[in-house]
Amino acid sequence: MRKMRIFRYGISRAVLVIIIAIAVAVGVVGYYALAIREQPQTRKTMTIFASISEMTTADPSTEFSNSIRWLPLVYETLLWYDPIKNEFIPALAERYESRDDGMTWVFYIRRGAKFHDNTPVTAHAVKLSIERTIALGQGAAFIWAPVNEIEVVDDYTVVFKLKYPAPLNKIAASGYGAYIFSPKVVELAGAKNLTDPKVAEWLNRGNDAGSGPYRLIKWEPETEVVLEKWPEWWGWKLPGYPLKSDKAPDIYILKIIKDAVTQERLLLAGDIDVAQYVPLEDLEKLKGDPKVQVVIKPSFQNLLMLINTKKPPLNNVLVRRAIAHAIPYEDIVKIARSGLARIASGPIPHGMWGHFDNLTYTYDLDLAKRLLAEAGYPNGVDRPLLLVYTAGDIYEKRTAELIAVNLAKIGINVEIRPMSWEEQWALAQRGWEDPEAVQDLFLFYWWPTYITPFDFLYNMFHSESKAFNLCYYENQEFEKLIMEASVLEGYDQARALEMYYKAQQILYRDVPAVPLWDMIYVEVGSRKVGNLDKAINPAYPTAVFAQVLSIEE
Amino acid sequence: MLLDILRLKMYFPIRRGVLGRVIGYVKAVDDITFSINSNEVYSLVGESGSGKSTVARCILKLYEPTEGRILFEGRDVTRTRGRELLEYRKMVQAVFQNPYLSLNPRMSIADIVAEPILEHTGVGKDEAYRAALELLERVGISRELARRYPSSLSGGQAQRVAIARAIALKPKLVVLDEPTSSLDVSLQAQILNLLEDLYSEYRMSYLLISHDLSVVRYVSDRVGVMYLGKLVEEGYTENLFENPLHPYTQALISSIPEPDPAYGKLNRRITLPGEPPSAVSPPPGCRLNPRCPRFMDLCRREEPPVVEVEKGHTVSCWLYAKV
Amino acid sequence: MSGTAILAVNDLHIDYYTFEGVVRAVRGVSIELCRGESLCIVGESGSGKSTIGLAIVRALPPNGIVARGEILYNNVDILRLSEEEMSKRIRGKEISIVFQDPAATFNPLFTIGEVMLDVIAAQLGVRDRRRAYEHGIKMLKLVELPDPERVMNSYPHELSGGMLQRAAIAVALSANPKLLIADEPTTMLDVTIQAQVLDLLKRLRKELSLSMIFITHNLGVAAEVCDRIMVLYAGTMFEEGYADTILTNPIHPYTRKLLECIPRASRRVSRLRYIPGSLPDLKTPVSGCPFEPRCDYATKICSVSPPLVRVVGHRHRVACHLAQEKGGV
Amino acid sequence: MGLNEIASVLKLIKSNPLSMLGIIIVATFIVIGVASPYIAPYPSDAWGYSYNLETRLLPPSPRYPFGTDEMGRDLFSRVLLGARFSLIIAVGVVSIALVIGVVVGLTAGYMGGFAGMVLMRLTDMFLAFPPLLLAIAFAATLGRGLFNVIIALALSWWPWYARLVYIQVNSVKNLPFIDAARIIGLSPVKIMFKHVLPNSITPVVIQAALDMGSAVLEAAGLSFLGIGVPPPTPEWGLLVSQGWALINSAWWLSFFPGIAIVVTVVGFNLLADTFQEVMDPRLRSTMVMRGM
Amino acid sequence: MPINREYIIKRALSLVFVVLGVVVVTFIITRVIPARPELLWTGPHATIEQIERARRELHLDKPIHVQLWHYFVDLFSGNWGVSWRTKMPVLPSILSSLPATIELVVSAFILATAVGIPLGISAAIRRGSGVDSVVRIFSVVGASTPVFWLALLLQLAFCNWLGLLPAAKRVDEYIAISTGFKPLTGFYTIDSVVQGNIPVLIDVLRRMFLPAVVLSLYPMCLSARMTRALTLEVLSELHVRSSIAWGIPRSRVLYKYVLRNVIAPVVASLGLSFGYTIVGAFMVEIIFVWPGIGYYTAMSLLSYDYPAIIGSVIFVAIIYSVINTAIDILHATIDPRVEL
Repeated sequence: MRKMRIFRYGISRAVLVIIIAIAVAVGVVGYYALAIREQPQTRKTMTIFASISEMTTADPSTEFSNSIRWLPLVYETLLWYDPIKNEFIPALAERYESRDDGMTWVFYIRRGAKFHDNTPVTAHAVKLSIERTIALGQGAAFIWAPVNEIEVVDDYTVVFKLKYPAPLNKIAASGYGAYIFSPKVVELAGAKNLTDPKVAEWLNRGNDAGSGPYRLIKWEPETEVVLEKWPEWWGWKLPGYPLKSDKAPDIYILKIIKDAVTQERLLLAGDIDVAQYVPLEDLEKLKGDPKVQVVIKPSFQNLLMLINTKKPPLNNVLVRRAIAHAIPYEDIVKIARSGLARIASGPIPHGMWGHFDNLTYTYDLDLAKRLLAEAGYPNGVDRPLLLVYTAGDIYEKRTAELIAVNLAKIGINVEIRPMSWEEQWALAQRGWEDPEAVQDLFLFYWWPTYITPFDFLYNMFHSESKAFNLCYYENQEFEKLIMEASVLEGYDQARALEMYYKAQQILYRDVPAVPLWDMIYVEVGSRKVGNLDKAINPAYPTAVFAQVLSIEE
Repeated sequence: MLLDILRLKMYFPIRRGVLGRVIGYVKAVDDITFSINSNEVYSLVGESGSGKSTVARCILKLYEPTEGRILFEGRDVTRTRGRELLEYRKMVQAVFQNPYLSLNPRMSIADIVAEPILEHTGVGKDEAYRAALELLERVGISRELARRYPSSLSGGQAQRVAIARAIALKPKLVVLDEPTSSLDVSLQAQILNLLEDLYSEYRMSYLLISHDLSVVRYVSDRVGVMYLGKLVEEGYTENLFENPLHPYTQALISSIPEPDPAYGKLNRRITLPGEPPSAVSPPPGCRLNPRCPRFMDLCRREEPPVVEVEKGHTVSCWLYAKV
Repeated sequence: MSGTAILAVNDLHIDYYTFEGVVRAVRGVSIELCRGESLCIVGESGSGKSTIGLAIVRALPPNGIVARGEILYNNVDILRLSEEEMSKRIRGKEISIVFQDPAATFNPLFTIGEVMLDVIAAQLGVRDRRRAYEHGIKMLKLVELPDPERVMNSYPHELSGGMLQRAAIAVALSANPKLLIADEPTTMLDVTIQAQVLDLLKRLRKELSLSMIFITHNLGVAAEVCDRIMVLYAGTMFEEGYADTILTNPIHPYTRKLLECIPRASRRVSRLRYIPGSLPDLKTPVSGCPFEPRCDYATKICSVSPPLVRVVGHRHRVACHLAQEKGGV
Repeated sequence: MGLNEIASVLKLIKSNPLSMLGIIIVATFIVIGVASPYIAPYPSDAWGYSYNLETRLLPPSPRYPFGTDEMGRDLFSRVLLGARFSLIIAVGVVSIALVIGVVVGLTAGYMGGFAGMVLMRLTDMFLAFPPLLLAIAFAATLGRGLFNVIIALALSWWPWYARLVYIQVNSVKNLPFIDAARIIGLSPVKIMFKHVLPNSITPVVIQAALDMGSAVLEAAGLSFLGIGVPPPTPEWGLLVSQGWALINSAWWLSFFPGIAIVVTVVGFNLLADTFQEVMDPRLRSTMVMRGM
Repeated sequence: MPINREYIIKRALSLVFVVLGVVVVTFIITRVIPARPELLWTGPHATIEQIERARRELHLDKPIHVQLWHYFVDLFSGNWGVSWRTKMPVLPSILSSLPATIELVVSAFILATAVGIPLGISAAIRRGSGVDSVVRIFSVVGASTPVFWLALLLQLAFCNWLGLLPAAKRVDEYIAISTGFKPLTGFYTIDSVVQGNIPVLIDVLRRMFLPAVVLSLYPMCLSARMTRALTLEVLSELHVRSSIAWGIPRSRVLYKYVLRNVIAPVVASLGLSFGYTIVGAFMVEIIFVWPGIGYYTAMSLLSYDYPAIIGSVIFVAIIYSVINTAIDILHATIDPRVEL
């Protein structure tokens, strides 16, 4: 008996040979890939910073988002502000004066400062820069709203005349909309004037017109931005200037790495030097790793739960108070942020001027149940409340789930719905006309454009701020208080503070929103990056002042 | 006359390109006239591509003819529709070559045979199925098989079911399109005998489409020979077989391999060289002219006329035309 | 066995392993073919006739297995040859084959020429493409193909069935085999084309002094091309003898019935005889004669023991229990 | 596919351990999908109704076979419940796509003509997109949600069935038994539903049933890309994607839901393999079955 | 090999129709299905004026056929909208990320066919053997594995636990900048070879290795599976037996005749595998921080950047159509039967 099978001999052997050949080839490539991990000689020092989000625009007048990660290195403002110490660091303005109860501000421009195109920084450039920002009216241009007129006294003196008193020193130190750039851009961009869109186009092609310690040399907003040290910067030569270091990196790269895990992995592998986001759960392990350092700094970003104050049953303040007392603040901070947040006390974050420590709600389910019963809901609320949050944000997601679990304990069912930001926002916008049709609860981050409590209180709780007051909260007394406080802030901070406190007490009582936690920023850097803690400033969130870093070879 | 086919033409357009432009026609049937009498077996013979099946499909109203008329019992049914078409359907049925493909594999054979009865007569379900079982028995399928599905039958049995379905409505004409060519000889004989019995029993007419001249000779009264869409010769079976006139008919008959050695040795074979040309661009004049052993100059120029050589025996060939 | 036998098949058994079970397609068939002779294997579908043809060139489908028997070609059992020897020494050069479906015999992606040149290169060792090409053209001319150059460069779908079958014959014969197996070569062709191909095969047989095994279901075709006929039923040989004897004076009841079934163009009968019943299922073993259920003459013994092959005349063998008793009726 | 084919499928399944494995996996998947809320060891963990500070991020252990997540919930329960969502998605997607596909394919295939051509051109337009890409576009437009995911996948999937039905109908509609039905005088609608549809639908339905594996896979892909089922649904793709955030320290969070996907899809694919071999007559005729 | 000019012209023509079809389908998706398309187009923090402007720019105030016309005009004039995530026009961003994706997908594809086809053949000719079983199981399991999950696991294993390969990125900036590497074409392998920059080449290959392997798995299994089935089918066809019976050596029949019969349909199916691969790249690129189209699209998806998503969808669909046309033409050169 004989089995007749086609291709019994020879042929399949040949196929095997092919497979083996391929396997060998793959193996050889693999071997080289694995074996040769040659580190070439670096001639320049370099720092790679991993950013979680891609860059937005490169136009300093209109940028209002992620490009803050590099703009303060390439462009300068008149002043820098340290909100922790509450003091100003001179930048392009060597000094300044406030006159007439904060109605007039004079800035003296630093002599010897020049732009990367080698034209000097003058009062004229300052005027033109700020006027362009105001004229374009985008991004953070609104910060200049108090300004009535900008006068150039001489090349190095510029005077701001205001419509009403305002803290122009803080405004001039804003992370957004306060950068000074070279008027030569008009010529370089081939534009008619500064507001010509060609200027923005020129900037977005990867050019810069700044005066800062670094120059932009590569601009790929979705993947990486490369900066190079500009040796002509005035700060390098100024002895004792706090915002510099002798060992600042020659090259500073912003690498966009979208997720925390990969950032952590690349950091540990030495592919990047600073990771802005790592999984918070891994932090303890990272703290123990001798190769890395963990820098923890407070931020002025907080998470609130905005309550729809116009939709029953939430229009009943007792129900809102019951909810506020049914939220496990401590657990949320531990689980959602692995402890890297502080339980909020009022809408103003810890560490900021205007923050008060006694505005935290207690987690007390019995109290919550009592309040709910008092409000007429002894058996809980009969319809599920809709809680929306931004899809993709794991901190919001965890917070939402924890809130839902606990509210269920007092008889309030919560339906959690992650939405894209624009869906969420478009939905919430309709609440002013039809509060019944929109969400009940809204997880909402806020951080200030420039450092003032007014920014928080006005935007989220003033009835004229239709875009962001998504509690649909209206309270005349509160509104009067904060409007007055904002004017006083320019010249009588003590009284302003008092009024801000009163305003916050009103919020505590009315519960239009429940402040949940104030974020603590974490940056993890390789050990060779020195001064990392000094390079971070909560007034310029997510930016690392690379000129302060000290690179150890 | 039961059925008259008058100057029937069936052209199929050939489409090309993205827009489906018509660039030519397959002239499958090109001007054919013949008729079938009541209680007569008429056969159309010819090789593949001769158009014999196309004629059958025109008669079965599966194709709409390009030109010409079909008269059934004197009525023009060429473009008939609706009610009238249903009436026509009742009277004209068919049996196809492959019995497995012509029976719906998802229906039991009782369902298959009962279907036309249910569709056309007002009888109830029970009666229709009773009739179907009787028909099945008539064609030699026992009742036990009635619940079976076609795939479990042998080829011969399946063809019997197809025949039962065709005669269920007691049609006047049954088109037999190569009814035995997918069967082995032993089964072929059974089916041919059955058809013959039914023929005399139901007093129908058959239109037999076949390429097998032995079968044709065995069953038919009259025969038409087709070549490349044309009817080249027509006559009574005996006349035609004994005295084939058209060179094509002669070649066809002489090409049949005969198992009888004595006959085979007597028979002088006439071989046609080459192969039939394409029906898209048939040769001018007589269509056989490129292959004809007795070809004349005239054949290339003009189409031959139809000549009646003896009673009922016509041929379309210049050899017999009186010029 | 006669010394002039070019091919002797002894007690061949072939099984197909199919999904439904083992099909015993050929059950103990013996063939003796003399040099220059042509033998027709006749049988209905499923009789195993094509399987025998494939087995002789050892080109059975992968699930077909020779269970028993020997195939002696010039007294060499080709079943014992290695694949390599078979390819080098036998196929194409000694034994070649033509199949039923000419369109499926050619690989659709290659021109006729490519196949032909490969056969010529492999079997005749002609590595020079020019010379091989010329040989190929010569072969195509031999089978009376018009315009052989065009045929050489044609893909199978560009040629008609008749032309393809001629081309297949040309390829099969291009390495000068001594034995040609023709497996229903004309079944798919029209009668006039069939006549041409039969004429061609007869002529080639004579000119090239080929031995031939011709497989067909058509007794008419068998009568025309063959010296001898073997009748096969359900994988079993029923009768074998000279064509004239078999056709005019058959002994086996099956052969006789078969001949009676056929409607003939040559004469008209009033009623056809037929064989009742149908072929047995080849998957189930049969103890007696496989024809027993359909045979009019069947006796008790027919259902019990298989009939032995008896010689009833000069090179005339019959496998029937009744054969001797009836004395060559 | 008649009784014979079903019988031979069963025969093949019995004889082939891989096919058997496929059946077991698919059956288990369906059972778990239906029963998971009742058999999950921690049902409230499964639904996300609870959290536990003490059991955060525990590695797999006898108590928590798949470990726990960052909310201290039992991953095993969540993966079990995930089967239910995968099952809902798979059944939903496939049945919606099948209905649309059959209607379009049957109409275009049997009616033909201008309407048929328009329908098939429409189908071709959808088929010009790579698989899943169209679903991504739909999902991005419709927004997140279980229902939207099903709709998005079904909308991108029906053309495949439409084409399959179309091809089947075309191969069936010219068979002699359809001619026979016309000769009997049946109306086109009757022919379509009594003769064409029953003879063209089986391979499509089987294909659809087997495609449920791909539906699970593609839904997981959408979830991973952030446009699928929203949290806290324990859908497998979503679990993998959320586990990614912690994979450096808690590998099990992504690993086990992924294994669940692989095993389920393997089950469906093994079955698909079996059916393919049985239904392709050419492969079947050469199938070597020894020892029968 | 026959090359049919008429066929090529016809295919090219039908490509135009396919592309038009793609555009129409995306039009339906983006402009007809959403209730207010302009909201999707402007994204978050949009002012009423911006939304109004978007409405005008998208011609949503006009009748639907005019909208379709403007949609066509905008697409073919390169105006694909502006990503609100990056505030950059969509088309240039996509084009600049094209080389990275091509480099990755092409290498994955080469890997897939170079391994998949021989695997399929060797399984088929040893049907029922151990090799066959291994190949079958591998191809089933491989085709059932979510590509993103595999990517995560391999990354975890090779980069985190074993530390053998880099975790992500296309090239190490330290190496690239210190050796003066300049991307010219955007294909880093080619660029590094042209510049003779061996360290960069090695780094690029090391970084490409894992994503390419992960991405190749699905098409590899698909082609192995298909090759196996086709080989079995072809081997059972009559022409294989006839070629052998006529005396052509078996090896020649396998490597010349059978192989071409197998390759032709496998080639024809490559388009579909390409479709899977490029969508798989969406997930693999985001995991390996590979700055290609997939990364761009996946990023856009994560932040619901609608103009960017739709732009990528159109672009990928067009590439897919072009590739499919090219593959059809390639197939026609192998198989002469492909009808006109």
